[in-house]
Amino acid sequence: MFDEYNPLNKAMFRVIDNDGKVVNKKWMPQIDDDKLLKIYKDILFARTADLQIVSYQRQGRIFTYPPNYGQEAIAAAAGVLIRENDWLVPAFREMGAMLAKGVTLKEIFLYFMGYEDGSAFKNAKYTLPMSVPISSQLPHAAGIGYAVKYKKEDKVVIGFAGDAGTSEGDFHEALNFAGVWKVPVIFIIQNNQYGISTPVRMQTASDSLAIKSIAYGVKGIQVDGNDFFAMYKTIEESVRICRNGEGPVLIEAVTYRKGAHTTSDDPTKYRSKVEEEEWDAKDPVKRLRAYLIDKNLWTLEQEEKIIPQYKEEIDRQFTEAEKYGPYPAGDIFRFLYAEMPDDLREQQAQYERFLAWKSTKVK
Amino acid sequence: MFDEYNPLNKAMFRVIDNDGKVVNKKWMPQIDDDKLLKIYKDILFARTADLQIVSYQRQGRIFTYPPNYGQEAIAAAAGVLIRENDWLVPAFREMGAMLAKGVTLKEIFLYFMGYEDGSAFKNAKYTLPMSVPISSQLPHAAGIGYAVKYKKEDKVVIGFAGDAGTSEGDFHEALNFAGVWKVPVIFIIQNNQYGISTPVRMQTASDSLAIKSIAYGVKGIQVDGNDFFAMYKTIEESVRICRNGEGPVLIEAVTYRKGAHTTSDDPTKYRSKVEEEEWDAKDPVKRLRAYLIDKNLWTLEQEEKIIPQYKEEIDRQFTEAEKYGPYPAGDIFRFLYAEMPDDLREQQAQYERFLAWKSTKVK
Amino acid sequence: MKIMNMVNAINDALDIKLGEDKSVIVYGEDVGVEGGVFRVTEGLQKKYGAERVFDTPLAESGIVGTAVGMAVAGLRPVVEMQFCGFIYPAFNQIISHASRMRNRSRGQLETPMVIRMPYGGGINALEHHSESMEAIFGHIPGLKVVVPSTPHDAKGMLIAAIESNDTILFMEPKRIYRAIKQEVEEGKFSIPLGKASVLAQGNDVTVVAYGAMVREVQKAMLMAKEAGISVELIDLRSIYPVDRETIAKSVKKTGRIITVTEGPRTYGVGSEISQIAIEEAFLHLEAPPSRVSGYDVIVPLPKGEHHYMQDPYKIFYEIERIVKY
Amino acid sequence: MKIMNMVNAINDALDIKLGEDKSVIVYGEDVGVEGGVFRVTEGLQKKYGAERVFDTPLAESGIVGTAVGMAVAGLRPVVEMQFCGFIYPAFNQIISHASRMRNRSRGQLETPMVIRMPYGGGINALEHHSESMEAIFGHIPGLKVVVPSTPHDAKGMLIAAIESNDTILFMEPKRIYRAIKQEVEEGKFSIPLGKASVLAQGNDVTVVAYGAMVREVQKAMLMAKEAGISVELIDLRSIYPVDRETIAKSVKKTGRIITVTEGPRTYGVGSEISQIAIEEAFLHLEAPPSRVSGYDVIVPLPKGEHHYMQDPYKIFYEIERIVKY
Ligand SMILES: Cc1ncc(C[n+]2csc(CCOP(=O)(O)OP(=O)(O)O)c2C)c(N)n1
Ligand SMILES: Cc1ncc(C[n+]2csc(CCOP(=O)(O)OP(=O)(O)O)c2C)c(N)n1
Ligand SMILES: [Mg+2]
Ligand SMILES: [Mg+2]
Repeated sequence: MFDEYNPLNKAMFRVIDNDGKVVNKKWMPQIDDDKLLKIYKDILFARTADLQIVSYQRQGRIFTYPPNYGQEAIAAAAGVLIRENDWLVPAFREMGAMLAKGVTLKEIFLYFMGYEDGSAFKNAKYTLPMSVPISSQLPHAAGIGYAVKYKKEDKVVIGFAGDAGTSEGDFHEALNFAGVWKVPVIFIIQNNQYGISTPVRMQTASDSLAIKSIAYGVKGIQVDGNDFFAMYKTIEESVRICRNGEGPVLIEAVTYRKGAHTTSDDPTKYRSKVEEEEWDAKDPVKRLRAYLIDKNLWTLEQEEKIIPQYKEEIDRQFTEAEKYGPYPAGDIFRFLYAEMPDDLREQQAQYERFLAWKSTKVK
Repeated sequence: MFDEYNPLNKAMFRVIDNDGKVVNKKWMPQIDDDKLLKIYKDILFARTADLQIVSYQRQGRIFTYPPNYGQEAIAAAAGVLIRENDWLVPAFREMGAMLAKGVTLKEIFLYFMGYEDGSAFKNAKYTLPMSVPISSQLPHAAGIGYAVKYKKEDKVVIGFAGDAGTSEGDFHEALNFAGVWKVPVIFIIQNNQYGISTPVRMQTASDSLAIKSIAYGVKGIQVDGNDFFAMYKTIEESVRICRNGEGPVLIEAVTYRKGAHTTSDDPTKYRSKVEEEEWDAKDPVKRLRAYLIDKNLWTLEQEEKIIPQYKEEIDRQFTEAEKYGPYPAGDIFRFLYAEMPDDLREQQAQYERFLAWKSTKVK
Repeated sequence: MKIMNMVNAINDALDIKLGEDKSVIVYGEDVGVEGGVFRVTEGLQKKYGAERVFDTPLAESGIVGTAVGMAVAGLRPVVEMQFCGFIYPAFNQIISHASRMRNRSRGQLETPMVIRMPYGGGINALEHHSESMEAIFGHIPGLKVVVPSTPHDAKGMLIAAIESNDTILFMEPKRIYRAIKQEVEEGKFSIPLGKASVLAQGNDVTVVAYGAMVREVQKAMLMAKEAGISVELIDLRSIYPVDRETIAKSVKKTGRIITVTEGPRTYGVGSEISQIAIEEAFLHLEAPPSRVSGYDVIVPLPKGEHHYMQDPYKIFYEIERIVKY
Repeated sequence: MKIMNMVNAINDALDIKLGEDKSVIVYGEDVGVEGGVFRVTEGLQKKYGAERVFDTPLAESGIVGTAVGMAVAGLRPVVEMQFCGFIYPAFNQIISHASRMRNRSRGQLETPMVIRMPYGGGINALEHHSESMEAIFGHIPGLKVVVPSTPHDAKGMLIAAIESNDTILFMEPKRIYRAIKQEVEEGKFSIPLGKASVLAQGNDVTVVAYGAMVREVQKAMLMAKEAGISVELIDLRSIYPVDRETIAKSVKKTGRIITVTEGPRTYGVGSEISQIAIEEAFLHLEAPPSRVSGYDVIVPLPKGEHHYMQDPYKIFYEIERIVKY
């Protein structure tokens, strides 16, 4: 597959077309109907949650949020294939994969409400918090890959970044280290066409992002990221390659950020309605839905019935998160060090003395 | 040429063989005999100076020095082709190019004796000082390229780095910016097989360094860096490409550092005699000399006569540099800012008060 | 005169310099089409073209490194780092080149460049979007670091920064980007860099602040006034160089000094100001020079940020403590 | 006991930890086959194999960034930055991740890692090879920064650093890598990080120093003795956290304090130590807390370096000034 879709050939790997028809039987992955249905529902759930968060933000109930809308097939495919003991190294637009690893919606809510507790991931093993400084998480993925290989563990590492993320030095260094070390790391670049307002053609003059794999002697492929089956097959194959000791792999997943960069962003400033509509036709959920309906595995009626249930569930978790309560003063101090310096303890005490004084002034 | 020697084809560009015989007539550059002789003499001069500096260092007359020995054809070719108004952005192993730009041997001596004055380059226009932090100079080359293009100047920029330098994030960012901006910059990677003790195969898993050009959508080529004619032709062609607005270009010049990394380094710790001998056979000066002798442009007798003259001249300049005299205290303060802060002026005054006091204590 | 907030004022400064000097180039992430995530560069690409105002690949070291090259080659780049928390990939270019090229080349080369960036907390932002690490930049020889606290100063100081032949880190207190409106002179004027300004005369204690903290101190001063304490307020404006003279004069008068900063405490700006006070006015001191600062912790996410920030109460608490010392 | 210099002692500490703990991994530029440019890791690759002691591509951000990943995944990486002046490309990984992962994940993830690097001047080196920028690292919340001044301390502190679950920047004063030989305990022992040590008791003035400066102060103390001045010498050992208690106790006794550092002056370590002295012992002070430091300039190349460095005379000059104050 990686030979056939060698990035030098400039052919993007896809399995279904925009109407959900299989156009590439050879590489159609084998997935049970039940499992597929479950996957679709998870994607639907994630999309519903994502849209809901945006509306919570509009209501002033959370702070800035970067929507996943339009890119869900990528993180979903990773989520299905990543195992409990594999490592997930997210950027910040991979909700589906995080949920699959065991991160709770409530944690995600808490994080965007402004609690670090939302990054503790108490139920999700081997999952790093979201990483805000672009591509700085990729060297972590390479390092974890080294640890996995060194300890001879049967694990893979999946690390994410965006298209603009390929411009950072850390992308280069991470891929280069991973290539030299031959570690089991799958780097997935979500090419959603923009880094905030900057189109990908202004990030690089290279023919594709996948082709950058050549600079590191690693396998690379460009995939239709809005085609769930193509993403699934690519990651499945990548996992196999990694478990075989033939990793790392660089995957460029071509997609589109249908929403804003974050809730503070206004995409009308830098992209056209025409372009947005073009990409609407390639929506990943729509395509998978069409496939399922075609296969009589799903109906629009079912979907109409299930969405309100999801909304309710999401809202329940959100309201619970809203009751999370105040942020204890001590929490800003206690997690920095395994062994807390005396001086920091004293700073905390100072702050507490101040709070006591203040409480006598402000009623 | 860049098509024929596309790095994907894995063919290294060369024009003469190890015995100085032309093996690639098609790409043999046109150089007048006189000019060629002058070039050869300049290379000989640079090599003599380089070897001499190492022996000055042994005598404790300069500090650490990174020899050029074995790599001279590369900087020499750049030196011949770079014009007075073109920009040179060196790393620290490009003596030939620096001399060609008008940097004096005396300045080079002063620099390695420990005077910043050796980086002032008062006679060399458009030449940056040596850059010690690996590859950090490459973004400067890209930025200068932007300025050249913006001002519509008829100039090119030649920037250097080493093989290990391709691992740094700044290599990546510089090449990427240059590619996006399409600026007239020639990036020359002197692949001398080692970054201190680390062999190039431990720097990257890519097939070559030249192939990394693909990641930036720029032209790339792997050249025999010990073949003066190949280097000349490559740079000549690159200059043409850049002046045509089709730059940037990435050149991997394959060579060998015959000397130590610096005078503090002991290469026997990490490389074998056999390897060193293999590369001796490819020595760039030897090959060019063989060509010239074959063409009856040069004799060994001439060489034997001229070297002592060079040595004398080098020694004359060195002894002059040694008389450079004390380093004025004020010089550590005065060049940091165009507008010197009051506080810094006061620090200088403090220091002068201290010196006055000290002179009463130490006689 | 025209009513402006700081965003308008900075935009105006850029507009004026782009207008009068072809060598001025403005670039960074999303500064072109988008006009910057805070809209500071809004309209400039349209007015001056994409050759002079443009978006770059997402790579801070590349941005600063290419600016060093442009500056050496005769341009005057004004680059933006999108947030204080994202300048670190460029750290090597700043400390190894932007601040050194002049010294290294013995004055033969210059790097007339400005690195602009929003900094500071109080805007309910994600991690890395609220930092105030001016102290580490102030410690870099060869760099000048300045911070305006008003629209007027922002305009005048930015014009001065662009016209300076030195490398200037221009830190913009994003919390008050739009919070303060003021009459600002129209057309070109500049405010000399490196000079603090005394915003209020007082006798009991000197308070030194800059950026968004100035306003917090002004609020605390209302409480102080009620308590009968007369505060002299110095807006530092320049982190490096520090205006020792203004500090010395003030502390000699008041005998007491407090520095209010947002960044972490240890090795922060506060201790340097204290050191200057003791060097310049030891025998006049009636209380230990003191500081109100962030704690030695990561700026918390929004729900915890109030524990970290300097509020007027925290400042007043310290004013009272020091005056009663 | 065994006579060792600091290079031997550090090598010994690495050897001991590699020997007893499989999770310890040593890597960096040229640390494997070559054994490091200062031979600090000599012999370790041979002994422990290239999987545990190895050379990397030349990329500091990659080195520190991968170490963060390894540490999170249960290893204890000990990475080397070849020189103080080359840590800057890794600055983002240090300030954004190595020092934060624990806080960010609310203690769920830890980064038990050590970044070793030689620092400081006095060795006639090229540009960027002589820097002492500890103050900027001391200002980074979540990081611990330590500096040994003797072979014995180097060994004990490095073992403690490797065993710590925090991220430690371990700065090695390369000027005294081989200059001091000392009896060092054999086998494993560790010295708690964060504690200063009082190297000499005295009454007239406290001098705080660390790393290579300790020896310079000791030389100055001979002059002081001749002049009848009794100096208390504190080896700070930890830049962050600072041992306030030891400083407070000493300055309360002597009433005078001077900090001697190599780095640039403004926002340097000296002003923080002074601040601590005034916070802890204001009423005991008989002279302004003071500092002997580098100037706010780039460390000059060898021929000019003596103008920058702290020599015993410069230290004695300040001791005399402060004692006579
Ligand atoms: C080092 C750094 N610089 C700048 C930013 C600000 N920023 C946040 S997201 C973003 C664009 C990222 O684009 P891309 O990598 O394509 O990911 P996407 O947001 O499209 O998923 C920028 C510039 C940052 N977070 N980190
Ligand atoms: C950022 C940085 N890291 C480390 C060093 C130390 N160092 C100096 S030269 C060198 C190796 C450079 O190898 P290469 O790029 O191949 O150039 P060469 O010396 O072989 O010409 C290293 C690691 C440095 N100068 N800068
Ligand atoms: Mg994107
Ligand atoms: Mg090399």
